[in-house]
Amino acid sequence: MEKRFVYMDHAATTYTKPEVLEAMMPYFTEQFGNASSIYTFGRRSKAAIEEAREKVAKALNALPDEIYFTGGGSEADNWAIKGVAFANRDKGNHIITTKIEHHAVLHTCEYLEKQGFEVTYLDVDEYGMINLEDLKKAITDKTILITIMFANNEIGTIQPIAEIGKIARERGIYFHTDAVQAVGNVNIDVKEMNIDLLSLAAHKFYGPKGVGALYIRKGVKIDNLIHGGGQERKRRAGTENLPGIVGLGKAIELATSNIEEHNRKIKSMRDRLLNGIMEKIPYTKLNGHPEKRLPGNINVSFQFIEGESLLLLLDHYGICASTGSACSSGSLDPSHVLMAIGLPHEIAHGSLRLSLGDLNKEEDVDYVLEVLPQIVQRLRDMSPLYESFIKEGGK
Amino acid sequence: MEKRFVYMDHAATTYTKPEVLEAMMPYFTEQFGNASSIYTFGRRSKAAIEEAREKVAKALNALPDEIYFTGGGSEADNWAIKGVAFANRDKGNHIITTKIEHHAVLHTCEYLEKQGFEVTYLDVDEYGMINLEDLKKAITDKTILITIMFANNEIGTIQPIAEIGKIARERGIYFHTDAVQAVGNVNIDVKEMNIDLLSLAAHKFYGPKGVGALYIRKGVKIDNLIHGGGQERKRRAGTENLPGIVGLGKAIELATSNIEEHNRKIKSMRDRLLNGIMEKIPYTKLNGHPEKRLPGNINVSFQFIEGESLLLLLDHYGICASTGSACSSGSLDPSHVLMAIGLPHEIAHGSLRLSLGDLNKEEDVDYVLEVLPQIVQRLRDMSPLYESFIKEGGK
Amino acid sequence: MYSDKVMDHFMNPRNVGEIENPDGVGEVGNAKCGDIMKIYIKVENNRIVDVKFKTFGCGSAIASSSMATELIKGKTLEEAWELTNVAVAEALDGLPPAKMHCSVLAEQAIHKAINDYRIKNGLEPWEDRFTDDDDHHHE
Amino acid sequence: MYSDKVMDHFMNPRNVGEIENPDGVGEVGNAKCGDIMKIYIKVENNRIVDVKFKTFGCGSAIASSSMATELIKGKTLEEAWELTNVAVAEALDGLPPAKMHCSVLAEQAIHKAINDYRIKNGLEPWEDRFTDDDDHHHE
Ligand SMILES: Cc1ncc(COP(=O)(O)O)c(C=O)c1O
Ligand SMILES: Cc1ncc(COP(=O)(O)O)c(C=O)c1O
Repeated sequence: MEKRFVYMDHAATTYTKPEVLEAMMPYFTEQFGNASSIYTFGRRSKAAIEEAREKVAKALNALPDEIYFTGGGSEADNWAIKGVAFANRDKGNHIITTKIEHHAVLHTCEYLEKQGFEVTYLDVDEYGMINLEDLKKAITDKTILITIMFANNEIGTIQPIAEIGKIARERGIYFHTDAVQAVGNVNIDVKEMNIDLLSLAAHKFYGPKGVGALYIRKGVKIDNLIHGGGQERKRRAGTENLPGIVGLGKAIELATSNIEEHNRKIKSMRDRLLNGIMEKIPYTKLNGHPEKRLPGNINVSFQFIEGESLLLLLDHYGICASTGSACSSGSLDPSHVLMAIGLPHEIAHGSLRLSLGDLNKEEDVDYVLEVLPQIVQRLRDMSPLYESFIKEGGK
Repeated sequence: MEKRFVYMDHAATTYTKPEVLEAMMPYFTEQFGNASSIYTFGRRSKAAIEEAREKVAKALNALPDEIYFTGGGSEADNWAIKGVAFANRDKGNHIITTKIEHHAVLHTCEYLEKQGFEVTYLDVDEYGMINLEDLKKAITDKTILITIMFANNEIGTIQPIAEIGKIARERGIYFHTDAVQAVGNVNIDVKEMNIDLLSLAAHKFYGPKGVGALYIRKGVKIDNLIHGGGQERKRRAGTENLPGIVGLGKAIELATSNIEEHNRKIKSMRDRLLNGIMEKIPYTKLNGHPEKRLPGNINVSFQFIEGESLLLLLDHYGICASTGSACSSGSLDPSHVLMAIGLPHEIAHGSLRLSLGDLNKEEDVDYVLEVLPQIVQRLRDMSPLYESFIKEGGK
Repeated sequence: MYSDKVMDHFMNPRNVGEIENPDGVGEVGNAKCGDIMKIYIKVENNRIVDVKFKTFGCGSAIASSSMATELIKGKTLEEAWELTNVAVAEALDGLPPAKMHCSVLAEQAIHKAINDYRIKNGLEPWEDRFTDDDDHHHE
Repeated sequence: MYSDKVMDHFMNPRNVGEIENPDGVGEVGNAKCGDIMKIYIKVENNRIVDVKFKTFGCGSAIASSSMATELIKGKTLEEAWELTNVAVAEALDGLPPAKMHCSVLAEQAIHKAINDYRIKNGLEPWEDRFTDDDDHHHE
């Protein structure tokens, strides 16, 4: 078996596609003019930004004037949530979210709690799905914002966004969705789904790092997060990240131009890998929803072993992956998402996320199916938990 | 006279130098791994970021652990000011700044006023200099932050930063300086100058747009601005802008490696251009400090004409420049900086900023000296103000 | 930002200059706001036989002056009076929203020049649809 | 992140396994926190003649087990008892701060195994410098 480099961490970040980088290139050293300047050289930069804005709008079925570029997904989440919270404080101080949001949402909500807001963190079921009845019950006359992620970054579960949007719209409550993991993997229509605000980040769909966008429906009352110059129609200050924005535009165009075909390919590799893992490795559990999940996402827990050591061994074989184990992040507790779907600590510690994407080939699947079972067995052979389990007759 | 392309708007933004872009290139499509991941491929990205951090630290005489990367200069300003204000509210609610700050500082201060903070906006003299006695007098026992820009983006005036730092340190008040225009043009030593926080943006010193940094002295109490993941030692969430950060590191290394030599060259072109303008064009006033100014900055006001039309004509001749006229920004009032140094509205409307930098050659100076006097005369010939002035005998 | 028409009239403004002994002069705007427009007319048989302008202001102020003077040249005073700022802006293929006030200035300057002529000739000045808001011509 | 020594002991752990009929066994940690370390010793003439371990945990937990077992092999019980977590970490060319607790686990597991041997042999157990804080071994 020859050692390969297998990147199965697309959910963490993707490479910037050569076509995207090519589109960006003129805007570094040549067409670098400030988009706010009135001379021709600046207006050309402006035109490039507006073209990118149109592409983002098209991908979401929004209007170009509803798209605001940011420095990334986290900034977009922070802006949406803090911006709406502070601008609508006179209407109420209650926010509804879930227990499985990304930290960019969760920590923002926790910060708002310190500022006098009240936050309901909805439970999810064993698959990571929220319950719409729970959501309805959580709404009070002080609720000003519902923020629920489109698709989960760890377990891949996709929420019933259109239904949530409908509930929010009927009650006159703003609905923000963190779609950082969804763009390019799921069809998104902000109008049809009644989404008021939506965050995205280019580096999750083969665009560059350090640039994202926030969709803000026309009419939504929101404060600025970054004050200063009049860029982004006076809503997000700072000299525009011209090449980054152009890259985001190109990347979203590519990523949303043929979602079905793209997903079919990724999903077929993913399913073969998942089935192979479940077949070859006993005492393995799939985390997340069996069907309503991102096409490239696998999240499994291997009993009796710990995730960080698994990642290190995978790395030794050239495989890039991720885990929800605490030991990998240096924190005390395993992933809040795995806890929220009810996994016991030791099962959460043994989790592995493989996220497939455009860098993967069928050979990668073969390779992982060859390497992973050996590695898991090797760690189990070292594990006192496995020893007891076997001694007790593998109950 | 052959038409040239002459870029004299380096203070607005610079091109990304080819060496900088080259340093960034591997981090888009090849070495794109997430810097927070534990596999080798991610750790290499981490190492590249830490190398950039060391370069920034070295340029400022700070420690690497005191450097935090951001999405630009405006974000750094917002973070420094809001972060210190909210984290130290128990100590006081008073902030001191100046009337000539960039909007990223001014509008942030205005926002804080709405949140119950009190802000003193110091006056400046006709050259744009603050008065240290005014500063001392403005300090109260509620003062928690002094934020004064290192060098002004419009008129180029450089403040007595070390003296301000000394005053602030003696009184135990945090001192932030917006050094977005200063980096690469002025020697900066945060330790010697007693600077507690300092903002910078890569695209002002031949690095990429969309990335900046905030220096936060060890021990400074500051809240986060962007909450979320544990990046940047838990202080600035968001997947790191890997190529951007690498570019910033390379750019600051280049820009600060030979400031004296670089400035001598830029300054000599600038002085020749300025002297030529003053000689050839009557009724012209230099704005800003005659000596204590950025090496590439020229800011002049031409009586009887308006800046936007001047820019359009310059653009016609391929010259990129900037003005403090209201008409260029679409706002009612001319630049707050020109107002603060006491210019009457009509003189402020007739201002022109030429900011020289590495894209300029001596031929550019010749060209501007040929074109500009003609253009100014052409506009004056159209101006009813000039007409009256001449009729009244050119008093 | 600006249409080609605006740029053409800015780069090659028509009717720039003064008229010696004009029959009417109208000056509006002020230096504080960044625009002053001064229009000179020569009137024969109730018709504007010559018109010149001088303008201190931005590109669209100059283009609006140029276009407005073109549009009233050869017209009767009544016809010239009917020229609205919107017509000036349309003739320029549009102006950015923040610059519409420039076309308003042009209309006002023409009205002022015509009324100046009327007053000089002992006629009642016509009533302007704008109140005299020179100091606040920006919207 | 990890030193080459840590990676070597993680990739090629020494003394992995069980001892049939061990003279002493020590198990510390718990699955909730993500680390369990189990050490088996064979004692002859007050000397550790064989030692094996099984570990559920991260890379540094496995490397610490491997290094610690190497360091006590062939040592007297008194010598083995003196092995501190810092010595284990140093022998590994250091551990990341967040991972120092893994070396603590190794020290504790050895102490537990030695005391298990002492108790089985009717001897007084030695006193550990740690209180029994298995549930909170993370710092
Ligand atoms: C003095 C000063 N501060 C702050 C900024 C804001 O930086 P950025 O536009 O990169 O956010 C600028 C430039 O625009 C500036 O010149
Ligand atoms: C669901 C989700 N939200 C938000 C983010 C934050 O995006 P960024 O790291 O680009 O700021 C991420 C990725 O890190 C994510 O997966």
